[in-house]
Amino acid sequence: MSAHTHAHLHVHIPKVRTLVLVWLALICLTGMTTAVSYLELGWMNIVIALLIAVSKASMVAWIFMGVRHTTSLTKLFVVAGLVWLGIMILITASDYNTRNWTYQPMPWANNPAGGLSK
Amino acid sequence: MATLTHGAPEIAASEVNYLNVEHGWKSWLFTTDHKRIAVLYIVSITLMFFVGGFMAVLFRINLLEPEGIFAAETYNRLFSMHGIIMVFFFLVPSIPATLANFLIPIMVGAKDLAFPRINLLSWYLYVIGAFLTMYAVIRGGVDTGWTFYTPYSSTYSNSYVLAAAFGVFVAGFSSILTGLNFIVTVHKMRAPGMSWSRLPLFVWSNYATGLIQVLGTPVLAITLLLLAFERIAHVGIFDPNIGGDPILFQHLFWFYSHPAVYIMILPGMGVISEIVSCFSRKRVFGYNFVAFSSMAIAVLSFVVWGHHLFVTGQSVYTAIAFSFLSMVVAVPSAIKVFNWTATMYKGSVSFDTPMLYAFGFIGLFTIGGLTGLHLASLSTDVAMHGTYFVVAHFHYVMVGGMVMAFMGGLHFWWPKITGRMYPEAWSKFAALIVFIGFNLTFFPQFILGYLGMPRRYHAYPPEFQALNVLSTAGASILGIGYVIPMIYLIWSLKNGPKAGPNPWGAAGLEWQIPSPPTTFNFDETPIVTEEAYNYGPLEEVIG
Amino acid sequence: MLASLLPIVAAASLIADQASEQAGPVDALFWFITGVSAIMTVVIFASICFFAYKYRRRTAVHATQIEGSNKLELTWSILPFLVMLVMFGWGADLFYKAQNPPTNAMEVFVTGKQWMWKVQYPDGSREIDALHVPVGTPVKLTMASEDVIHSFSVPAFRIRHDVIPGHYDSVWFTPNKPGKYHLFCTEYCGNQHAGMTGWVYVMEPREYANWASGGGGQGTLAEQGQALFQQFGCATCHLLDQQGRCPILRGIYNKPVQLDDGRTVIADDAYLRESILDPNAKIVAGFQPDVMPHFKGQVTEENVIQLIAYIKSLSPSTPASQQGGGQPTPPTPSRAARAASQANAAKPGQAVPR
Amino acid sequence: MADTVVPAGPETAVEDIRLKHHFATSAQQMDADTLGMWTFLITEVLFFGGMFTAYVMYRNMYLGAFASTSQYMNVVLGGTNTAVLICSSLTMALAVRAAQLSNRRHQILFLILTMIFGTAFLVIKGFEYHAKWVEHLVPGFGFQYEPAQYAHHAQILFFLYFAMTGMHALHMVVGLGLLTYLVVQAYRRVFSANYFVPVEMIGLYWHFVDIVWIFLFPLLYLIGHRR
Ligand code: HEA
Ligand code: HEA
Ligand code: HEC
Ligand code: CUA
Ligand SMILES: [Cu+2]
Repeated sequence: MSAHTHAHLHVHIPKVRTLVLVWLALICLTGMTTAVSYLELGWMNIVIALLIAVSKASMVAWIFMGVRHTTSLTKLFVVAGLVWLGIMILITASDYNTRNWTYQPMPWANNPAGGLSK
Repeated sequence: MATLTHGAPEIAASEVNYLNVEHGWKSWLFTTDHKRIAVLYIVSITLMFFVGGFMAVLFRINLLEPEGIFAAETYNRLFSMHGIIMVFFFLVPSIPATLANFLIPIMVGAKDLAFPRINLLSWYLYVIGAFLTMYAVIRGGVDTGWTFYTPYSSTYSNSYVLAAAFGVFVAGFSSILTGLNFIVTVHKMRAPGMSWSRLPLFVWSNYATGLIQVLGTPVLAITLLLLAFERIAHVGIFDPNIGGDPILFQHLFWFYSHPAVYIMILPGMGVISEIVSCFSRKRVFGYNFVAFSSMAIAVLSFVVWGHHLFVTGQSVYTAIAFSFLSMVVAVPSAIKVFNWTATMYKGSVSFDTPMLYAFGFIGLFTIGGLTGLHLASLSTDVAMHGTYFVVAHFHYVMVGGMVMAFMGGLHFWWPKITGRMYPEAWSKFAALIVFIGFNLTFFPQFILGYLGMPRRYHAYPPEFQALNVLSTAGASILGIGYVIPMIYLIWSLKNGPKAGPNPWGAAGLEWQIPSPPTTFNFDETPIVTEEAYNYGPLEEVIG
Repeated sequence: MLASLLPIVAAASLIADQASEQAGPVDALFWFITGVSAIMTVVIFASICFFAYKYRRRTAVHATQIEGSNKLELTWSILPFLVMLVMFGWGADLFYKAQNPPTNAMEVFVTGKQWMWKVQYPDGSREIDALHVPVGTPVKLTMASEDVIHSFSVPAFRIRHDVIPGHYDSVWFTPNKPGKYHLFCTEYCGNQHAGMTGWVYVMEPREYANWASGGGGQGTLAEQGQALFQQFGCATCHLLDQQGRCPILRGIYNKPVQLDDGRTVIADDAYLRESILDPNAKIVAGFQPDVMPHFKGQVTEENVIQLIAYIKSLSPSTPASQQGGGQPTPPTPSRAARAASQANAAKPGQAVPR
Repeated sequence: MADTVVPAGPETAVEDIRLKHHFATSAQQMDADTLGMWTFLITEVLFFGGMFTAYVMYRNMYLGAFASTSQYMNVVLGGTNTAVLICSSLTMALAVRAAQLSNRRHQILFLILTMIFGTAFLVIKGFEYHAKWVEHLVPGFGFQYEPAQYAHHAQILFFLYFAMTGMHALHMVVGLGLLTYLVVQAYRRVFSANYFVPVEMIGLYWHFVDIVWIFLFPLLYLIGHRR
C-alpha cells in the first residue's frame, strides 16, 4: 500500500540529456531505415525495416512514455496489447499461407492434377 | 463480512438514497452516479429487447407457413435487425452495463467506478448508436444479417447498411468504455482487504469480460469502418473483383465476434455463481477454479474465431487448429457447470425466483454449450453450418443462458436497486413460463437443423412445417413469459413490499448497505476482512 | 386446431436422409456427440434435481461449508477434455479425408448467381437449380460465383461449401441412394436467398445414361468453349498471331508457367480463370502486359468454364481427374457412355478403368 | 500489495481539491488515470491493428503490386514527416518534464513547439494528399495507375495508405485539440509538481500516435527497394 504514496512522491523526472539522446537516436534510425531501403536485399529489406521500426518504437515507449518506471501491471498491459495484435495477424496469416496446401500435388494424395486451387 | 461503522438496516428505506437524492430529468441525464447510469441502461436495453423480441415474433409468425407470409424483403430485414439489436444493443450491454455497473463499485467497496464521466459518456454513445440503428429500422431496415458479410453488404445490398453499421460502431465504443472502466476499477478501487482472492466471482467474470471488450471491440470498429469505406467509395478492400478478399472481412469480424459471444455469457456466469451460492448458503465450490476459468475463457476466446469459417475455404490446417482450440475453450465452461452443481451439494437449497432462473441457466447453457461441440467438430459443422442447428445452439446459450442469468440477476438484485420486493408467486410463474416457452421455441430448431433446414430462409420446404409451428407457438409463450415480469416489476416499484438491506441473507458488501444504496455507497471506506461467500449459520444473517 | 396439425406431423420425418457415402460416417460422429451430450445433460440435470431435493432448505439446517477439491476439479477438467479430443480428432479426420476427391471423380461445374444455381456438364448440357448424378460415382463440383458469397449445400449428402466470388471452390461427394434431394444455398445472399434452392437427382446408372443422352445438342463444354474462343477474338491472338505477341495455349494446362516477376505458377483452372478475367494480374515471362484485353464483365463465369474446358482440350494428356474436360481427339466419351460403363463396373464408387 | 486503498490519513488530508470524490488519495487517482490511459492505448493498438492485419495479408498476396507503389510514394516528405513527429515527441516529453518541475514557462513553450511540429506534419501530409489526388491515386475517385498490370492491387494498397495515414492524421488533429486545452490550462497555472496527470496522459497519447507513424513510414513508403 505504500506504493501509492510513493508513486506520488517519487515521480521519475527524466534527464534532458536522456531525452535528447533518444531523439538523436530516433532521427539517426529514421535516416538509416530510409537509406537501407535503397539497397537491394530481397526479403531482408522488410526484416531490417521492421527491426528498426520496432527498436524506434521501443525507445519511444520505454523512455518518452516512461514505461521503464511504470508498475509491472502497466508493463503487462503493454505487452498484452502487442501479443493480441500478434495473435490477430499470425493466426489470420496462418490461414492465408496454408490455404493452397491441400490443393497442390501431395505425395500421399493420388491426385497429380491437384484439382483446383484458390 | 465487512466491518461497517454505520448503516443500521432499519433506517435504510426511508432515508435519502441514490434514487431520491435529486429530482428532475437533468439530475438523471447528467448524473455520474454509476447506479443511476445503471438504471438508465436498464430502461434503454429493455426497450431494445422488446423491439428485438417483437421482430422475432413477427418473423416467427411468417414461418408458420412454408411459403412464408411476408415478402422476402421484409423477412430478411426483420431477422437482420433482430440479430443486430439483440446482440449489440441488448445482450452485449445487458449484464455489464446494468447489474455490473450498479454492483461492481459496491462489491469492491468503492464509491463509484474509476471514471464516472466516461461511464455516462458510454451511455450516451449507446443511445446515439441505438438511434442510428433505429433510424435504419425506420427507413426500411438492413438485410445483411447481423454478420454484415461482404461483398453482399458492401456492394449488393440496397438497404440501410451504413446507418446500422455506424450505429454498431458507436455502440462499440460504449462497450469499450464500460470494459475499460471495469478493468481500472477492479485494479485500483478495491477497498482495503479486498484482495483478488476475496473478490466476488461476479466481479471476476466482469473483469474478464472487460478484457474482451477492450481487446476485441476496436477490431470490430475498424472492420465496420473499412466496410463503410468500401460501400461508399468502392475502394476495393473487400471487393473480390479487384483482388480484395471477402474472407478477410470474416476473419476480422469474428476476431471480435467470437470473443463477443463470451462477452455475452461470462457476466451471466458471474450472476449464476452469486445466486447459486446465496441460495445454497454455501461458498462456491472451487472458488479459485471458477475465477480462473473466467480468465481462461477470456484469453482462449481470442484464438478460436475460425470455427465460424469452416466451410468458407479457410485453410484446412488452420481449420483443424481452430477446431482443436474450440474444444480447449469449452473446458473452462465445463469446470464452471460442474462447480455450480457441486456448490449445491450439502447446501441448504431454497427455491426463490433467482434460483429458478439459475437452474434454468445451468441446464440450458449445458445443452447450448454441448451442441457447440457439434459445431466445433469439423465434419459435423460441415453438415450443420448455416442451418437451424446453429440458430438453436446460440439461442440456447444466449437466451437460455445469458437472458436467464439476466432475469435471475435482475430479480436477485431488484430489492437492492429499487428497495422493493417483487411479487413472489407471479415471478415464479413467469420463470416457469419462460422455461417452457423457451424449450418449445428452440428445441424443435435443433431437429430442424439436423434435418437440414437452412437459417435465414423466409420460405422453406413443407416437410419442415410441423416443427416450425411448434417453434412459433413456443415463441409466443416465451414472449408472454417476458411480458409478465415487465408488468410486475414496474408494479412493484410503487406497490412492492419494502425490502430490507439484505432480504436474501446474502453475503457480499452490497448487502451490507441500505436498499436502495445512498449516493456514495459507503460513508466510510469499508475494510474487508473475510473471503467472499462466507456463509455462516442461517438464522444470524437474515434480517 | 391440434387435429389439423396431424397430417403435417405425419408428413415430417425426424430422421435425416442419408444419401451419400460421406453421410454415414458424419452421422456416426453426430450421434456420438449427441450421445455424450445427452448423457452429460442428464447427469447434470439429475444431480441438480437430486441436490436440490436432498439438500432443500429446512428450518435450522445448516449448510456444510466445503472449500473445493483439486482432485475433483482435475477430474472434471481432464475427462471431458479427453472426450472432446475424441470429437475433435474424429471430426478432423473425416474432414481431412474429405478434402481431395478421388481421381475418377466425374466433374461438374456449378455457378452460383443471385438467386440460382447454374449447372454445366462436361458434355455441354446445362440445367438450372437441378443436378443429375449417377449413383455410386464420385462427383466433384467446381464452383464459382458471379456476385456474392453463396453456399452449396445438400443436407442429405452432409456436404456444404461456400462459393466465394473471385475464385473456384470445390466440393465432392459420392451419392449412394437414388432419389431426389434438396439443394440449398446456405449463405445469406440477398432477397431471394430462400429461393436459391433446387434438387439433386440421384439416378441408377442406366437411368442416368438415358437421361444424359437426352441432353447435349450444343456440343461438349470444350466445343462450346471453342466457339467462344472465336467469338471473343481470343483466336486472333492465341491461334493466329505469328509475331509471338501472345503465349501459345496449346498444352499449357497443368504445366508450370514462368511469370515475368520470376515466380512460377501451375496453369490450373484458377490460374486460367484469372488470366482470362484479369490478364494483368500475372504476366507470362516474355510478354507484355496490357496487350490482352480484360474480359471481366464480358464473359460470365459460365463462359470462363467453357473457355477453360477448351484450353484443357488443347492439352495432349489431361490427367484422370480432369477427364471431364474433354479432348478433341479422341472425343470425350459422352456422359451417357461414361455412366453406362460405370454401371458395368464391379462396385460403385471404385475407380473406373479407362 | 500495491493495489489496496489507503484509508484517509494525515497525508491525504493535505491533498489538493482536484482529488475526485470517489478516490481515497490522489496517488490512487493518478494510478487509475495512468492505467486507464494505457488500457485506452491498447484499444488503439487493436484499432489500428485491424488495418495492419489487412496490410500484412494483402502485401503477402500482392507483393509485386505493393512494391511497385514505391515509385509514387514521396520518401522525402514521408521521411521529413517522420523526423518532424520525432521532434514533436521530444518536445512533448520535455513539456511533461517541465510540468513535473512546475516550470510553467517551459511547459507552455514546449507544448506550443509540439503543436507547431504537429501542425507542420499535417501540412506536409496535406501536400502529399494533394499530390496523390492530382495523380489520380485516390481509390474510389477515378483511380488510375501505371503499370496497369498492378492497377487493381495497387488500389488496395492506396486505400490502406489513405485509411491508415488518414486515421493517423485524425488522431493528430484530436491530439492538437488536446494540446490546445493543455496550453490554456497551463497558462491558467493549473499544473504543477503536485498535479500534472493530464499533461502526462496526453503525452502518452501523443507518443503513441508517433509510434504508429514509426511503423507506417517503412510499411507504406519503403515497401519496394527504390532505385
Ligand atoms: C453466448 C453466446 C455463445 C456461447 C457461450 C457459445 C459457446 C460455444 N460455441 Fe457458439 N455461437 C454463438 C454464441 C455462443 N456460442 C453464436 C451467436 C453463433 C452463431 C453466429 C452466427 O453465425 O450468426 C455461434 C456459432 C458457433 C459455431 C459456428 C457454427 C457455424 O456457423 O457453423 C461454433 C463452431 O465451433 C460454435 C461453438 C461453440 C463452442 C464450442 C462453445 C463453447 O464455449 C461451449 C462450452 C460449454 C459446454 C461444452 C457445456 C458445458 C460442459 C459440460 C457440461 C461438460 C461436459 C462435456 C463433455 C463430457 C464433452 N458456436
Ligand atoms: C442476443 C440475443 C437474442 C435473443 C434474446 C433472441 C431472442 C429470440 N430469437 Fe433470435 N437471433 C439472434 C439473437 C437473439 N435472439 C441472432 C444473433 C440471430 C441471427 C440473426 C442473423 O441470422 O443474422 C437470431 C435469429 C433468430 C432466428 C432465425 C432467423 C432465421 O435465420 O431466419 C429465430 C427463429 O426462430 C429467432 C427467434 C428468436 C425468438 C423467438 C426469440 C425470443 O427469445 C424473443 C422473446 C421476446 C419477445 C417475444 C418480446 C417480448 C414480447 C413482446 C414484444 C410482446 C409481443 C409478443 C407476443 C404477444 C407474443 N432468432
Ligand atoms: C489482343 C490479344 C489477346 C487477346 C484478344 C486475348 N489474349 Fe490471352 N493473352 C494475350 C497476351 C499478350 C498474353 C500474355 C500476357 C499475360 O499473361 O497477360 C495472354 C495470356 C493469356 C493466358 C495465359 C497464358 C499462359 O501461358 O499462362 C490465357 C489463359 C489467355 N491469354 C487466354 C485468353 C482467352 C481465353 C482469350 C479470349 C477470351 C484471350 N486470351 C484473348 C493476348 C491476348
Ligand atoms: Cu445464394 Cu444464399
Ligand atoms: Cu464462435
